[in-house]
Amino acid sequence: MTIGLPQYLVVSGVLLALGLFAIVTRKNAVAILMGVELVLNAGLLNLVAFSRFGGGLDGQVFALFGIVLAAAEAVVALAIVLQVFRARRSVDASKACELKE
Amino acid sequence: MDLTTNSMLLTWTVFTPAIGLTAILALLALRPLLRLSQQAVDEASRAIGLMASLAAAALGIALWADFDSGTSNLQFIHRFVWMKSWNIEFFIGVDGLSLSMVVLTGVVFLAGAIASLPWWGRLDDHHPHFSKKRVPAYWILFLLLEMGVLGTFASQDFFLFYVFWEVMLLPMYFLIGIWGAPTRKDPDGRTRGGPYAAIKFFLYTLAGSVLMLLALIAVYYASGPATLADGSQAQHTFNLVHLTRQAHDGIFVKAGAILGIPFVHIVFVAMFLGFAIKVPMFPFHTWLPDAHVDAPTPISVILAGILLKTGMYGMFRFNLQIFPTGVVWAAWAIGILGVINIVYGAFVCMAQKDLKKLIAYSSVSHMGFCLLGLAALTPQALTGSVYQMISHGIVSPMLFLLAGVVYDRAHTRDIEGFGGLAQKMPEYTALTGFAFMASLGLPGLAGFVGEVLVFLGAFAAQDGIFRVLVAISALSVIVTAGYYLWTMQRIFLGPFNHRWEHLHDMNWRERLTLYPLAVLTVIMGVWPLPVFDMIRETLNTLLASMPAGIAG
Amino acid sequence: MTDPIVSAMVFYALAAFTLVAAGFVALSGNIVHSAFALFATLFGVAGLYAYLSADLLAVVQMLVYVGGISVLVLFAVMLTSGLDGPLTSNPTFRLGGGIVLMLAVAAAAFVAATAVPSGVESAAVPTTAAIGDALLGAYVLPFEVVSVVLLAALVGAVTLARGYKGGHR
Amino acid sequence: MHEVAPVLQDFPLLFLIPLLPLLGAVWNAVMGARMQRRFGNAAVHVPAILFPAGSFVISLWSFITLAGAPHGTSMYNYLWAWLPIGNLQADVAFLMDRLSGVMALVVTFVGTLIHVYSTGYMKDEPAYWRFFAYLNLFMFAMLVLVLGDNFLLMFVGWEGVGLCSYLLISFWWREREKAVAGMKAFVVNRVGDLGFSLGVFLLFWGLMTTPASPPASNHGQVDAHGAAVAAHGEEAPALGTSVAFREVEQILQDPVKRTRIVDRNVLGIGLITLVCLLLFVGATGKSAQIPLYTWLPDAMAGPTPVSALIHAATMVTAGVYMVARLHFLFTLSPAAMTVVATVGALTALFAASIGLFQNDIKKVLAYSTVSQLGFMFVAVGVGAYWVGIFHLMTHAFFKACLFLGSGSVIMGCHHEQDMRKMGGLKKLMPITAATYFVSCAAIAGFPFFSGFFSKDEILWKAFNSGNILLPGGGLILWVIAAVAALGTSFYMFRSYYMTFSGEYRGAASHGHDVVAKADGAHGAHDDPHSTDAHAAHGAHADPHSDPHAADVSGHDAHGGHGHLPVESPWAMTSVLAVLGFLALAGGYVGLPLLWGLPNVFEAWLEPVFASTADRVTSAGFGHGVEWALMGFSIIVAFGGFFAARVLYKDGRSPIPARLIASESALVQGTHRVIFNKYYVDEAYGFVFVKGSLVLSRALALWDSRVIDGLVNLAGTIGRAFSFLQGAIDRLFVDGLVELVGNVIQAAGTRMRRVQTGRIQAYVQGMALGALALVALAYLLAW
Repeated sequence: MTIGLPQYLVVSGVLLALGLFAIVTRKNAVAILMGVELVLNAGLLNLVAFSRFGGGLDGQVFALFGIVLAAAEAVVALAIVLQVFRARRSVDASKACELKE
Repeated sequence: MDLTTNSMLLTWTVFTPAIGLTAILALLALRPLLRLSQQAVDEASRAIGLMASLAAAALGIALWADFDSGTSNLQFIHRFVWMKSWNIEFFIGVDGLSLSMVVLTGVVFLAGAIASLPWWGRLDDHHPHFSKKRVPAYWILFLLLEMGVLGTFASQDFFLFYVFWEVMLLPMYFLIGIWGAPTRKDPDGRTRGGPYAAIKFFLYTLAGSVLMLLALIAVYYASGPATLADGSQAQHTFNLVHLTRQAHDGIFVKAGAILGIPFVHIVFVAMFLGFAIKVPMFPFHTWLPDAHVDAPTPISVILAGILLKTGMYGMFRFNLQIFPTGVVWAAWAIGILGVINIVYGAFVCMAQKDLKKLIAYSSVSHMGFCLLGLAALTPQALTGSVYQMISHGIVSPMLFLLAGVVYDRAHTRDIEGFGGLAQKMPEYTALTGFAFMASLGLPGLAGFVGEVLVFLGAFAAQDGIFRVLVAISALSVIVTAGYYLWTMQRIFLGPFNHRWEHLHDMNWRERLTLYPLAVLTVIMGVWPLPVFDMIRETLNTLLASMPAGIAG
Repeated sequence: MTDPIVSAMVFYALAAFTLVAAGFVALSGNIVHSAFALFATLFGVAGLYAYLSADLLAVVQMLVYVGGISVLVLFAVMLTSGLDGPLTSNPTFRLGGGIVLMLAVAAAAFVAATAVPSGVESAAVPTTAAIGDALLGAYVLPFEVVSVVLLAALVGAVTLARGYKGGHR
Repeated sequence: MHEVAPVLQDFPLLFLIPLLPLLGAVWNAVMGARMQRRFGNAAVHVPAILFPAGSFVISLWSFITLAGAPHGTSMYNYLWAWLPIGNLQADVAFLMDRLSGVMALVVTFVGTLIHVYSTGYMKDEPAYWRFFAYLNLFMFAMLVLVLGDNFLLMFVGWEGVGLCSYLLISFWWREREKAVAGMKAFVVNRVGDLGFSLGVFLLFWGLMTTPASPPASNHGQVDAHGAAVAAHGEEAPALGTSVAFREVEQILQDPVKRTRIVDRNVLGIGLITLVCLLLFVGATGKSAQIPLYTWLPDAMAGPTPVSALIHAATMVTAGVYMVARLHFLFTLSPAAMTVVATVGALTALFAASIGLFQNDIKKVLAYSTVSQLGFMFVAVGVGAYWVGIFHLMTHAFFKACLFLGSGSVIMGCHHEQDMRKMGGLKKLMPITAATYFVSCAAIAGFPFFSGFFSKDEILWKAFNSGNILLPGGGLILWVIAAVAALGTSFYMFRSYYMTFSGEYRGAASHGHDVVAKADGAHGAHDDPHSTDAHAAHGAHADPHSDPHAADVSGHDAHGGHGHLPVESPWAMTSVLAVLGFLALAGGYVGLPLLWGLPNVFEAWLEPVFASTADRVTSAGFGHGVEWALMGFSIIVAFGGFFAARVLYKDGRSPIPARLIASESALVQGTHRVIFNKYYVDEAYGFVFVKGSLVLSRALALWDSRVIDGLVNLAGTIGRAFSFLQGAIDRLFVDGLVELVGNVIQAAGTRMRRVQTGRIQAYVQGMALGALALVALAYLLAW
């Protein structure tokens, strides 16, 4: 049974599910960022899979850009987390909820 | 008949008060600059006001001097397009009827102006005399009123007439409201006083002028094409001369019925009611006594002397000139209401306790003659009606000034409260007696000419009912004599009421207004010819426009 | 060309490896375990790229993600979790909601996957040159913009990390 | 009947006759007070007498030129057009024909005399100047009335004299009842004037609308309202429209026009008759006939010269002059003439009956004036116009003399007017007594006195008249007039004897206070209705009554000294003498034809009434009957004289007192009724005065409550409506808006809880949202 596009999509879907799960349920801010990474990778995987199956190279170029942006995003996010950590001595996301109503 | 501007004299007459007005305003504006004291400003505004009304009166006489009484078409025309989009022109001109009213306005306003001067020091402080209160404002409104009235009589454009009609209304409200009597509760608990009367007067007349506005618009849209002052062609017109010509060609008869009622009838009634309130005619007269009782003396002089005439003038100029068939159709109604005015007014006078209210109701009665004269539509009746307007315009100011004389001194107008005043104020008694005689129509004085002509004309009217109406209204001659002499008796004759020990006879300001009016009354009673010449041509043309068989 | 069965077997192995690692990232109670699991997941994904013959991408994935970001995350974990107690500071909460969400998304993925028509597989051709051309040809503008973004992120991260002169407010 | 075309000869000075008194009035009105203060009475009465005297001279001059002019000419003086409108041409023009000539002479002559008299009578009156100003004004008005050329100008004089009588009656206005009397006179006159003006209007309208030429085609019937139905085509030329007497007379002389107007009737009555009746109503108002006579007795409140001038000689005769002037109208309608004559006769009798019992000397004279005027109206009623005017002239003389005599008596007795407090003045005031007696003789009709000639002629003309529609023609009139004549002579001599004979009963001297007081007391408690006896049986009986004096005279003191009445100053007595002489000799101007002597007066007035002489028919009685009647009237005169003499001379006979005191209810009742003037005054007062007051009060109340109420109601309704609208606005419209606001706010607060601040919750939300979108897209696509 040849490996077609659906298989890749399933993989990225599961990856996406796990990433979301991590974001939603993790208390630790860094864990949330990890979840974000997973979701991003799911997306890129999809891009590449589609570029492979029918799409031109665009998918891969986008994936490239995607990787770069993910890097930038991670850097900034971690800087913020560090600041939060420095300010509160903890990175518990559920505690940092002063901005509520 | 060409309607191009041919003289500015009339414009000067109408707008001289406006010049006086602006002079006072300028004075007020410059006051801080010139560092004038309040006293100086008062004196100056009185002087300006007096000068303006004197000028207006003089110009009025000048108008009469070179008025050509041989023709009935308009003279001293000043006409230019005012609002092009609505074909409204500033068109003023004078024919016999308007001129008589303009001259009368000049005279009465002059008398009113003199009567508004303070009392030369005889004023006691706990009764603040109206002529010392807010003087510049008083004179501004006074001159505005004069301009409004002169404009009303001079305007030959329906819209302009309506504008001046409203201009005339506004200052009157303030003059009665502010300078009138303070608000008080009369014996049966109803609030009366200057403000109440002013509001009642204003709303009442405004209701009337609303009706007139509707009629004005209806007429405009039913009118035919006409040329404007600048030569351009207009679809409709407000111009009175054109409207009259078109009316006589039957344009309004062909106009569509409104609400199922023929056009002529409904517009006629609307306009008539607007004017009837001002006359005042029977059911709409209750504002007059209140307005007179609570207005200051010069204002009730002007109110009785002139403003009542604007109503009648309106009926002659609009109802009779544009809708002659309307007058014929409503002749019975006007006649009967006129007679009710006469007899009802006379009887109600008999029961009045307040001198000014009595004179007010007597005005209602005397204006009834004008209505009867208008309804009868014969040359004598119409001339009598106009003459009654003029003679009443001279006699009633005299009466109100006289009422003012006693009010300024005794601060009460209750007839029963006086008694034997002749002992203290002989000259005042003589003059009041003279005025009463003139008002009750003693032959040889002004009142009689109007009355006898109306009676004679109405008696000779085509329709039999007028003979009955004259017989009934002649009854008022007796009742009028009754209430005037009874008043004379209660106030002046009989034993002296020592409460009035402090009263003193007339001072120069009062004599200055009363004696000229008295002389005028005698002249108008004995030698009415010049006034007849003035109004003869106009009335002939009005009658000539009557449908066949009516002109008596 | 190698036998299709073998290639399928390779694919499945890669997929399973990646997903298990991802499962560790999401579900592990220990933050450090998660960090290392992240390493593995990223590594798996790079493999998949290779399988998809996207060779440049696989390499870049290895360089940027595995080399750079995961190390950075590790740093962050080490910096922030040492103080308040054991490294197990990775408690989960609202588990129920999360599982439901996961299952729903997974189901949606399955459905979407099956619905998508499998396009024809293009030839496994080295793509680096083509990507290079594309980067400096059609995609020159995004290329430049990305560089600006990177610079901004760099500067931002540095200022954030250094904190404020007067201490944090 | 020869047609006399009136020739107008211009006499430019004619307008001075009325103008001079006017100047006098104005002069005194303006300058009088000052002149009196500075120069005393003379400065006032000199101009006041000169001006009327001047107008007397001019009227005499005009009278003489008139006499010289051919028949039918009249002096004319046109001043200016007063009311020239349409076909009405009333202008200010004076005309003196023979009739108005006589009237002008009488007015100016008697007037001037009375002015002279007043200088004495009003000597110590503070408002001396005002009195003379009013008198001059009255002369002006009367002369305008007499010389007026048309109805309207006459009407000016007509009301002018009404005004002056008002001013003069309430001259002493300080007393309330004198002022009220003046007012009553004016208002009652005004009622008469109303009738007069309506008559003028009706005539003017009648002339204007009656087609002159008989209509050609149709029946030419004039419908009930008198509207000319005649020619449907062009308006038929009317009879002509004028208010001038001579023009109307000329119109009515044309037989065709006359028939057109005569057979025209309005409201069922003949037009001419209605006009005449209305004009006669004016006459009754002015000349105090039934029913409008009530003002004259009250007019006695004025000073006596006023009563003499206005209420005896001049003003009250205006009605008679008017009827005479309009003889061309009255002769056209026998019905109107009958009414005039009968009203005159009835008034004569009615007034005479009241006069019998009056105690106030001026009231007696007032009722006698009303009665004599009744006689004049009988004369003009039966068409004997010149007799009416003749009696008017002679009456002017002797009545003025009587009034002035009573004036000097009153002044003598210190303003006492009650005859019961006088008596015995013959000795104290000889001249007044003499002139009074002569005048009484004249009015009673003693032969060879002026009254005899004029009154006897009236009786004869009444008896012999053919115009009267009453059954038996003039007979009834004659009977009534004869009885009235008897009454006249009785009450006149009663007043003479009560005043001049016997002892002076006045509160004369201080010395005899006791008697005076007793006497005064006696007088005081005697209220009016118990003092006079009255002959119970019927009007015809020889009425004699007992003066109150009788029972007192017995023990009266011998006339005390001190303030006894003294003869009046020469100014007054000289006038009395002149008038007395005229009362005696005035009659010789109009001697009866019976005696074959030339009747100057009738000849003088004949041309004026020539145009209608043919319509005045006589019953055709011969000279024999005339002699008999003359004899009868002499008997009547002396009968009245002797009866009065017996009963009242020196207060001797007890009959009057006994009759008054008699118990019989009938006598008491009738006496009280007659003494109180048949309660006519009270009836008028109640019906008209009170009635109009009640009506006016009701109307005033209705006006202020209902009509004003409606206006205020409109105001309150407006306010209520606007309040209602305000409430609606506040509750509904506003309410809705607030509702919306509240809903949103509530929703907002609930939504707020979603912002938990936890990032994962947001991500979860987003994920779910995305998931939902995918599902939706899938579903839609599927």
